[in-house]
Amino acid sequence: MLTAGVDIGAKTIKIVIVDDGEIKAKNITMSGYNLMESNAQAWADLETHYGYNTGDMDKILVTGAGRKAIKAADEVTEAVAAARGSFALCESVRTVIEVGSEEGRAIKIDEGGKVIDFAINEKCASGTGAFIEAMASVLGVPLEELGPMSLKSTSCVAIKAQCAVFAESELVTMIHSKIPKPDMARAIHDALAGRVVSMVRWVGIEQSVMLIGGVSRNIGFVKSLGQKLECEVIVPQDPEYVSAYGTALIAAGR
Amino acid sequence: MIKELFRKSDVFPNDSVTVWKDQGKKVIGFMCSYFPEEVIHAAGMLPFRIRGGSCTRTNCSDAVMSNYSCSFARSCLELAMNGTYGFLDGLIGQDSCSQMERLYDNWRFRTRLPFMHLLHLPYKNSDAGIEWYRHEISVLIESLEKAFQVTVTNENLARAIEVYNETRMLLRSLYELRRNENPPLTGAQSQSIILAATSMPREEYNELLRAALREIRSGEPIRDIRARLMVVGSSIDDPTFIKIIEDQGGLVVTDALCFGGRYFWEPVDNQGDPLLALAGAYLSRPKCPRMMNEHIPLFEFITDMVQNYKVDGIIFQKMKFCNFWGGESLFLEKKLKEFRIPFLSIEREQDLTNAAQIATRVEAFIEMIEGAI
Amino acid sequence: MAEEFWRWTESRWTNPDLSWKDGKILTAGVDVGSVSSQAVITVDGQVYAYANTRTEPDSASSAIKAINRALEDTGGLTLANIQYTVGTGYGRVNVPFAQRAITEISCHARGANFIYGPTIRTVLDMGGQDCKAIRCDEKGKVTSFLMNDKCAAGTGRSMEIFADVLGVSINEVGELSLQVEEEPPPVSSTCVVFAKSEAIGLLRKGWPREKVLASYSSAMAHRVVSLLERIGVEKEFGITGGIAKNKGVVTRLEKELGVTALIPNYDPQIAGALGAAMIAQALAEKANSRQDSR
Amino acid sequence: MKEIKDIVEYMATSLTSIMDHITKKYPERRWLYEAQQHYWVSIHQARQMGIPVVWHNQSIPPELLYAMGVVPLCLDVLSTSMAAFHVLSSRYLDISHKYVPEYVCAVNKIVIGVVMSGDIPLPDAMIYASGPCDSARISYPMIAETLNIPHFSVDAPFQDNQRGYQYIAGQLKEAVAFLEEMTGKRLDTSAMARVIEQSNLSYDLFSQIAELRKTTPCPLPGKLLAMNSVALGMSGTPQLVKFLKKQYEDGLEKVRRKEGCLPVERKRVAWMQNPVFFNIGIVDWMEKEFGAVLPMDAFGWRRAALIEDVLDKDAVFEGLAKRSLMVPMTHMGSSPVEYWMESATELFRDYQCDTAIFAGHVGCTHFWAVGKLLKDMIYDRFGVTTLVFDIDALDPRYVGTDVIQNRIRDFMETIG
Ligand SMILES: Nc1ncnc2c1ncn2[C@@H]1O[C@H](COP(=O)(O)OP(=O)(O)O)[C@@H](O)[C@H]1O
Ligand SMILES: Nc1ncnc2c1ncn2[C@@H]1O[C@H](COP(=O)(O)OP(=O)(O)O)[C@@H](O)[C@H]1O
Ligand code: SF4
Ligand code: SF4
Ligand code: SF4
Repeated sequence: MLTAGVDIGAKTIKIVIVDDGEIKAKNITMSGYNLMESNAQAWADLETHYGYNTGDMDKILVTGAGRKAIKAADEVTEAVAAARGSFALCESVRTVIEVGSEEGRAIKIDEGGKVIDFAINEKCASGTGAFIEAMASVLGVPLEELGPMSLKSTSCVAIKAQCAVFAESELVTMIHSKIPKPDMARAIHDALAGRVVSMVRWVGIEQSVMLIGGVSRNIGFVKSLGQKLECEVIVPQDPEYVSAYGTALIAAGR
Repeated sequence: MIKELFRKSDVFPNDSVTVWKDQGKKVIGFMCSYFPEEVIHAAGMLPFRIRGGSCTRTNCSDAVMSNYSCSFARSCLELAMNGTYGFLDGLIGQDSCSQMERLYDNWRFRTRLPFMHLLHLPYKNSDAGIEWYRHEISVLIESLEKAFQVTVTNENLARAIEVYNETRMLLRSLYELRRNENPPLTGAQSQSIILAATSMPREEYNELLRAALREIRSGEPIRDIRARLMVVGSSIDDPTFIKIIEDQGGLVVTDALCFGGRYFWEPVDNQGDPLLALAGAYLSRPKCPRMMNEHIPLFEFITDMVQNYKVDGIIFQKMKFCNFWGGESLFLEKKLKEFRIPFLSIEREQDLTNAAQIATRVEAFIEMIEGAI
Repeated sequence: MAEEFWRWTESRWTNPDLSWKDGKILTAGVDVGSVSSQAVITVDGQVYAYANTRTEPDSASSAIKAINRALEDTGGLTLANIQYTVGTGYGRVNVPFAQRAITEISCHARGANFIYGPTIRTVLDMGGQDCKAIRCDEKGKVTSFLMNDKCAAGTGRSMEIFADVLGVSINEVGELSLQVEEEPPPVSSTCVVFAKSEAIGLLRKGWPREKVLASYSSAMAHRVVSLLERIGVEKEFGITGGIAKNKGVVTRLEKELGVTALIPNYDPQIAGALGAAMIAQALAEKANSRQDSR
Repeated sequence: MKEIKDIVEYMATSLTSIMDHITKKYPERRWLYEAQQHYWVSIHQARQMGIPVVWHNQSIPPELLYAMGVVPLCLDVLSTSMAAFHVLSSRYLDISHKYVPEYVCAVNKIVIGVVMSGDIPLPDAMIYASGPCDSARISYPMIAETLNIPHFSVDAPFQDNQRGYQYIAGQLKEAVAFLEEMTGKRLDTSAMARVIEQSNLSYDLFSQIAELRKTTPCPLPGKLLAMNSVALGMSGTPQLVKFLKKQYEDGLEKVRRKEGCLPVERKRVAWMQNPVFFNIGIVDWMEKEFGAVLPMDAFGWRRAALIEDVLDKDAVFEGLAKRSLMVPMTHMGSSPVEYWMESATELFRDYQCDTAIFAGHVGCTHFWAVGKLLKDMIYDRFGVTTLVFDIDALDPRYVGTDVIQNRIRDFMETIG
């Protein structure tokens, strides 16, 4: 049975196609200004690269913040999708942390993979990928380099502000006082990790902990988060696809 | 000596507390300037006022108390949760404000101390209220006696009042020095000295303070003061805030803060029933907006200060989510305008994340007072 | 990004009717803001030249860039000829060649007094990162002020981000935002970091550009109106800072407030630097008289 | 918007026209609004007839004022009722921000906006007690001092015992003396007895309604829980008794027929905090959308608090003191957290709730501060996850109905 999971994120659209639980194809596209169009584009890409089109699918399900825009398909909530995907990747997972561009989410799941609690941060930029992006541009460092750079940090400085706007001015002050860039990069990741951990504490931290979403591509953040949580954080291979994968599995009735 | 006092205020528990504990004696935490510390002293224990100090990261307490709580309360809880307050043998909670009450709730549920007691503080200063508070204090004494196998006698209480009255007198003379045209100490220094009072054995403190006063008197007076300022508002338990103000060229010469002038202003009448004296004196002490019927006296306390200390401008700071001081704005700001004293109203948080903005405002405020340019 | 729509144009100007060589006292004011940096040079209290430039990552070099632009085309005027310089704005302490730093609040009041005339009593400064409501007297001295507490929400920076996402030049956002038949509800988010996604979100809803801008401008206007109401608006009322040039925000603000803003005689964006130069003039005079009396 | 000169008049006319409309279209729903209409109309008329008006807050039992022959206006009822009129509430909230920070509770901010704008005639006197929270404790004295209204404050520490009641009772007596002086009215025993009898009836009905609501399926809709908050201003009036009696009879009838208020009841929701005052219809939506009823909320009225001897002055005052502490917000908010926990426990134990929602009002910083304790307790004891999110119960501009609905829907789809 061929099914597809579509995750319409604020920044990117992710599609995963599975056949009896096995991943057959995946694609990531920018969400753009028109979600319907971008979604169509994503499918066109899938067709070119893998030869699948929507008509081949036995079932398509959507999730993600923009899911309401794709009117044709049935939906699952983000927390359910993320939990399903994470659990399928690793059955010992009890806490899933998802950090995307504009949302952060902490999900607690039981031994059966069922969601028992979740918390979201969608209002404050300081708990999301957008925070890192904004700070990276203040530093004048490309986003992809910020993580590796922070690993070179030798001393610990802290951004105190929770609000991204204040954080920005703190960073400017740091630049003026010639703090080394790696230390500032680390401070940025620590700040985000601090916010994320507060959110995770709401649902409680139970091991194993898995981190998913695009921001888990940032190794600097992963390190800071692990230190703050005082435990190991599992990052799967394609962290941004986990929710789409979970959605595809749900579509397959798995 | 004065350096010694700064040190005692800066770290906690400081060495005096450690020495005290090493002697096998007990330390009891309390939460509000309306708490009659004499009672703990009379029981042979050390009262220690809870504060958040320079605690800036509140990751644990944010999660349990939420972002809608006053960050002073959150910082205190953080320190409780991370073990900093492990040296306490007991804690006395008070409904001084609901954030403090909830701090006590969270504390009880998360890290139990051997002795925990909630003391109800009247919201009104009246005869009935004093009678009520007297009873509350006597109940507290009973449970202290039971829990720690001690007896609190009237003599002990009278003795404690005497010791504390001495502090009050000494601190008054410290404030007296700040009235000078060129005071010999800054507002930040003065606050450190008061903070030390709430965190070490009182006899030792009085001695240090007496010596420090001599030092201060012979010290170098501060010149080039751009403006004489007064700070009012929510509790400030760390001199950093005052320092930010003074770094802009103003000198804080007095305040109406509960870790400041309001802490010690009036002595306790040491005659007759000590419990009644304590209840009466504490309830009538310089006002906090939590007292429902004392907003006018609070305003008068401030204006008296303005006159006696030749204050040029008032800095009215409100901790975010502090309802009492935030709400007080309605009346106080109107009255201050009528009184024609310049004031600057600012919102802040414990971690002073907006320090740079505060500094700009204060600087502009000083420029406004100077008016010369 | 191919085109950067938010980039408002830098400018400079020299007063053709004045010659610096005849002047007794030459002073300068430099305003290093979060978004823009201006330098104004005055000759005996008259505006002689100014420059309006974008702020660089470093405050000191922004200040130098601004003053150098102002010194261009002046027939040999150099920094050495300038007797007194006042720095202002958020980088004020980092202006290397300034004798003194004065806050933007005092400077904007003073500058507005010059730009709008001594009758002005309420000044609203709306810039890149914050806004301030100032009450002042006939000499341009501050009598009270309020700043918005946090958040670049409803400030110039977010407006730039909107312009960028929508592909509208910043000079035109104001006009365009007024081309709606009905006012849409104001946007709700207040965080500059989310400004971009806010704009994208509205576009995804199918809103035309003018509607998105209208929604944002009215949110901005509403926020400053509440700031103004808290301090109390006394006539006459004038606006300074870059947003003063944004008609969409100004019109909405006037409507909600029920007061018409004064028309500026100079570029309102230079008010801070201009005020700083005026204060520099006063300070220089004071210093000179002190020297004379000795 | 039309100029408003007198907000009381506005409320009175609005409710009258709502009533006219309902009488024509849905006469069977008249009873829902009758009590409210009567409340506002009588305050409005009092002014014209020269009867003294006394403002009070929710922790002063209005019985006392009715018995004195003055007309009470409960300021908290003013703001919670006005929350339904969004243009008005927004306007007064904006005005209040000129005077106090935004984090002060909107219940109090709306009142501050109204009084500072001068859109309400000032009362002859004002009395307030220290419940339920800091925001109220500061706002009411501030209003009185700022506007020079003769006022009396009652210290009401939360001590749920004889000594506590007596302390409050003593002050309520002082308050009466103060009011007698200010209004020229007297408190006479027989008037008092009549009012207390009425209030006994309504408290009794509250407890019986609460009993009925334990039934599965739940006989009464959730919206009524929110509407019951008029009791803050109307306890002691026959109108309140009538309103509650009708509720009780409807409920009883349903229970007899073994019917619920919904065709199919799928979920029983424990609502942990204030109703969404700006749109109490949100619970209707929940009922329709998910078959989810609200048997009871943690702030609900359910204790009888009867005063046995209505002629014994001391007993009456003590009973009123008790009632002051029993007002839901005070009972859960001025007290140690165990009281809120106990109230929540009842929802799961006695009302068989299976879903928990804490739509925390941002003004209630003191509930937020123990929200996590409550959530953990509910999970540990009942295995139920609580949905937690922030709203301003009186200001739809903070988060609107759509956002609240999305939160609830996501939760129902994820956990439910
Ligand atoms: N290689 C990378 N290095 C650092 N950060 C990355 C990288 N790739 C993606 N990100 C971050 O991930 C975010 C996008 O995450 P994603 O889960 O795709 O978002 P959404 O689901 O909201 O569309 C971006 O905001 C960016 O910060
Ligand atoms: N020509 C223009 N038309 C409309 N808006 C403008 C124009 N020029 C600048 N702005 C706005 O003014 C803002 C900068 O204001 P400014 O007062 O210079 O800020 P600051 O002093 O804080 O650096 C810009 O972010 C932009 O939104
Ligand atoms: S501000 Fe008032 S209530 Fe708060 S701790 Fe100080 S004295 Fe107590
Ligand atoms: S600052 Fe205000 S809210 Fe915070 S603890 Fe003190 S009195 Fe309470
Ligand atoms: S208890 Fe909550 S809703 Fe009630 S008045 Fe206080 S803050 Fe407002």
